[in-house]
Amino acid sequence: MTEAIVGATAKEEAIRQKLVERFPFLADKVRATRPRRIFALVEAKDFENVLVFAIQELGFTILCTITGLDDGPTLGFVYHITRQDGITLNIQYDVPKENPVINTVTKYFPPAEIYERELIDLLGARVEGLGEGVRYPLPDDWPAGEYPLRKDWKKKISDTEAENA
Amino acid sequence: MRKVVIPIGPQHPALKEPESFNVTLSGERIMAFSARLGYNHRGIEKACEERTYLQDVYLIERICGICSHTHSTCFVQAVEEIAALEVPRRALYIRTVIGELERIHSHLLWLGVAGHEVGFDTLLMYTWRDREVVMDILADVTGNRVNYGMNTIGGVRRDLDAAHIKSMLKAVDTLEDRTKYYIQVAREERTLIERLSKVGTLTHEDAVKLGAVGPTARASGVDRDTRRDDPYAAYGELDFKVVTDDHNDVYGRTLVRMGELMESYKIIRQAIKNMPDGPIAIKSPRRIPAGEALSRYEAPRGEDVHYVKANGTDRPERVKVRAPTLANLQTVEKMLEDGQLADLPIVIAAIDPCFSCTDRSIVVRRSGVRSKNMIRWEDLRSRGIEWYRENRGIDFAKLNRKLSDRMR
Amino acid sequence: MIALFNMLVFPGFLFLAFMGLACEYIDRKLYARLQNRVGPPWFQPFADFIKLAAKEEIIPEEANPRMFKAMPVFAITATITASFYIPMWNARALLSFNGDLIVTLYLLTIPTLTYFLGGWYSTSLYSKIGAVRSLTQLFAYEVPLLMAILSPALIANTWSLSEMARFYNAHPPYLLFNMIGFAISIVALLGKLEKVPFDIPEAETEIVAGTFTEYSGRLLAMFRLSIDIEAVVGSALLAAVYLPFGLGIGGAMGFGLFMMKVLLIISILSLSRTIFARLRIDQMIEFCWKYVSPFAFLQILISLILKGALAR
Amino acid sequence: MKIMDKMVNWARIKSPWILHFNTGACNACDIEIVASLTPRYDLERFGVILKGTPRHADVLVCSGPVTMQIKDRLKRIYDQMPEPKFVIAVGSCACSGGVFDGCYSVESGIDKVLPVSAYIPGCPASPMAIIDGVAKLLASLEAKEEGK
Repeated sequence: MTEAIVGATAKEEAIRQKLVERFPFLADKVRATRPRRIFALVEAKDFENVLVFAIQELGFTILCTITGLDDGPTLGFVYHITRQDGITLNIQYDVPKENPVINTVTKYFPPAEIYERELIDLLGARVEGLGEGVRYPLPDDWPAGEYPLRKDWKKKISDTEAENA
Repeated sequence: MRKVVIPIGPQHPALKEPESFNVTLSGERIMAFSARLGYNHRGIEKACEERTYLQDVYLIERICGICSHTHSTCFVQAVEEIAALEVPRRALYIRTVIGELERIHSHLLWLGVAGHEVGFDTLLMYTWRDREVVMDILADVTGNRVNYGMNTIGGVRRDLDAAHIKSMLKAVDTLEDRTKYYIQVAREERTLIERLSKVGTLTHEDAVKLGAVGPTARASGVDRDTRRDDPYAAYGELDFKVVTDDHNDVYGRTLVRMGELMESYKIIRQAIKNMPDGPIAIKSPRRIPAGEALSRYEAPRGEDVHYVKANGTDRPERVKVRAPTLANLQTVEKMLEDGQLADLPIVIAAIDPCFSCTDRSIVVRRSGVRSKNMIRWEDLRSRGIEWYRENRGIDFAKLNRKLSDRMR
Repeated sequence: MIALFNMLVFPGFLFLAFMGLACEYIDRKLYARLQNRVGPPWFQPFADFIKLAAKEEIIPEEANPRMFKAMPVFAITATITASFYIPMWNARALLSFNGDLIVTLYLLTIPTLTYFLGGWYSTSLYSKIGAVRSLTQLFAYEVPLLMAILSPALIANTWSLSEMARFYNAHPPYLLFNMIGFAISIVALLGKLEKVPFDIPEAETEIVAGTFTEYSGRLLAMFRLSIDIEAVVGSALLAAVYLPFGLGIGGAMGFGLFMMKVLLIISILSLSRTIFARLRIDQMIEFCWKYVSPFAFLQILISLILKGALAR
Repeated sequence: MKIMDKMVNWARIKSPWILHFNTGACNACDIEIVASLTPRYDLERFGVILKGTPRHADVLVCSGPVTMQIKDRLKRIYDQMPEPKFVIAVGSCACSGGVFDGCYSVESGIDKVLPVSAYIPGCPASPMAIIDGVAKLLASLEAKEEGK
């Protein structure tokens, strides 16, 4: 992308201004790396109103996906939301690994349910407000308490070998 | 009417891939529908964290057989963005051409499978015969019919010489009038129209609310196409029309996909005509500086999203892949409301599901010595039979005895 | 003795079985060529039949073994007995009495009932749905078929196939009035043999293999053979009712002419298999009651008017 | 009864009906299997038909490393097939787990779960390779028959 080197264009700056003006504590936390990409790091407690602000005022109505990160002591959750003209806002917040509780965003984005189920299965996050549902993507007979995406999780030998070892 | 629960899949002639749906029927009407995925769960994301970036390109290409160039381009774009590499424009153009060729072969494949789902096997045979034309071009340009291995971090691994371009243009011409013939068939063949229209309807609001992407959304009037909204590779400098339709049903999706085929031919001709000269790749550092990037690509099925986080070493910290089918799958439940059992295969096929993309997620290399020991066949069978007795209450033991005494 | 020979060998079981398999080969080869594929070699249906006969057959646990095994046998016997009443190449059929037309049509519907019972007794979900579908389809195409075949009988005012054939052989111009009936019975034959536009009971992509899901080995071989023979007998019936010219010639010429007629009808069936998509069950019933039945009434009307004109 | 055996064996070789089962593959091999049934390669020349139900099939064509979840289904499908049955593993994933070898959720290869009669390598195995594999399986049947 040739423009990647040039850096953010005017539109991204405008959004950055609006965000910082609305949430002063975000001043140094929002950066537009390249055209149509804005990354923001927020506290877990402010995440909800930043998200609502982004959806209502800034028009980020489409959820691409939710990424779960394992940064050692904390679990990071990045919400990628975008809008019609292609600008994508990625809001990340961290949650201590001991009690990784996040609340669901299915109110704003109905399709978020399956992404959140994936976080539950693979990162061990506990999502408040998400009802019962089909397990995704691990098999049913997967031992509980095993979260493969965690850095410290190493694979034990597969159960068929375990039987015969 | 007594309700009947029909298990469809994971092995079913209509679904080329393993996923299992439980459909509650009363008579022929579909009452409830629940999908159970994860059968294709090989776990690629965590495997990526075990491998270097270059090995990852090889692995990510095998996420899905039909859209392998999609995933590898998406991943490579994200890594180039983090490392701030200046990719030569000729490489961008070559990526665009290969991407469009893949879209052509994927849409032709889908058209055939849709015909097969509806019992119109002649369409399958004709479209797949014409698809061989594209596969030959891809084979002699990239060396392999599928999983082309064209992309590397910082550019492309093979160049297009004059012979390739000539044969490509000839192929595009023959394919163009074949597609015109299929558009005419789709417009005139009464039974095909009968089976496709007013089936799996998805209104505009539902498409937006449920986050449908790609042709499934565009057939319900949602005017979103990542190639135009968030241009990557060489799409910024090419002009093409985004095909939308307002039939809101499977017939609309067929027309959208065929319209996109015609657009792809236009894009390929433009890209070849003003393809700049110059190098096709630049040297990329082994260690990618710390950073994160999100790259979006318009796969034949919809918008494919890759998120890569680098930590300065030669292995990615995190790779997240969101395949288009995961987004479209949420809409299937809405489409099947008071549909008929006979429509189920065509509605599922209409979103052109690719479950190999959807289940890629997490795996870790096996620790300890790699022990290769064969499991005796009888233990496997008896273990399977036990599992089925308690879980499903089906006793295969009697069947076993019948089989074993017949074998004696 | 001669009757036994006729029954078992010549126009009976063996001949029909071979002709059924040959017609299946022609059907599959034409279907493949129309899709410009190479298509199977000539001995394919025979190889399929022998292989299936030698395969082990599994009877599902809950299925009632006696009925499960009996269904294919009923299907084959019904179709073969139906063939004794049809005047194939010499003017008189093997057995003929006044009213054998009704018996033939009745015998040709028994296989559909055996598919239903076979599917119902194999207690698998898919075959139950397939069985119910084949019954609903039966009601849709059976009425037009009966009307279409009875109208020529009205003109010839006899209920026996052989007399009808002789009547039309005597004065061929009346044949032209039956052409609508011919078209309707082709459509109905498609439904009866479950060929593509109406192969809803064993829709491969929806309900795996419909009624035949649980069948394997010898039973499946017999069921497939019964479908092939039904195709031959059905087209022979149509040939006898609608194209009875040149019936009297007998000998090699007559046999050749009969083969020509059957091949013509078989190729029409496989042509329709290529160009149509499979209809849904409700669309199929709607099509049959909205378009096919009114034409059948029209055909009966025409033959009544003609009978009136003829009587004077 | 020698002739009967010879005829039955000839029939078995001339009409192998296949049942396709994707055990967690990236569906490149599945597309190539279906592609080998279409006009350009046309497996029907050898009498091969794609069948939907295990009851009708002789040859189980599997593609993909067997994932944990699908392992039981694979065994169940194999159990449901009537007796003279064979298994063909298509693609390097099915032969040895391929690029996913050694992953916890993957059994790395069909032969860990079922006795496999023919392996077709390739990622994906091209239609020509698949046809060659089927032909070799049929030839091996003939040889085994003469050998007996």
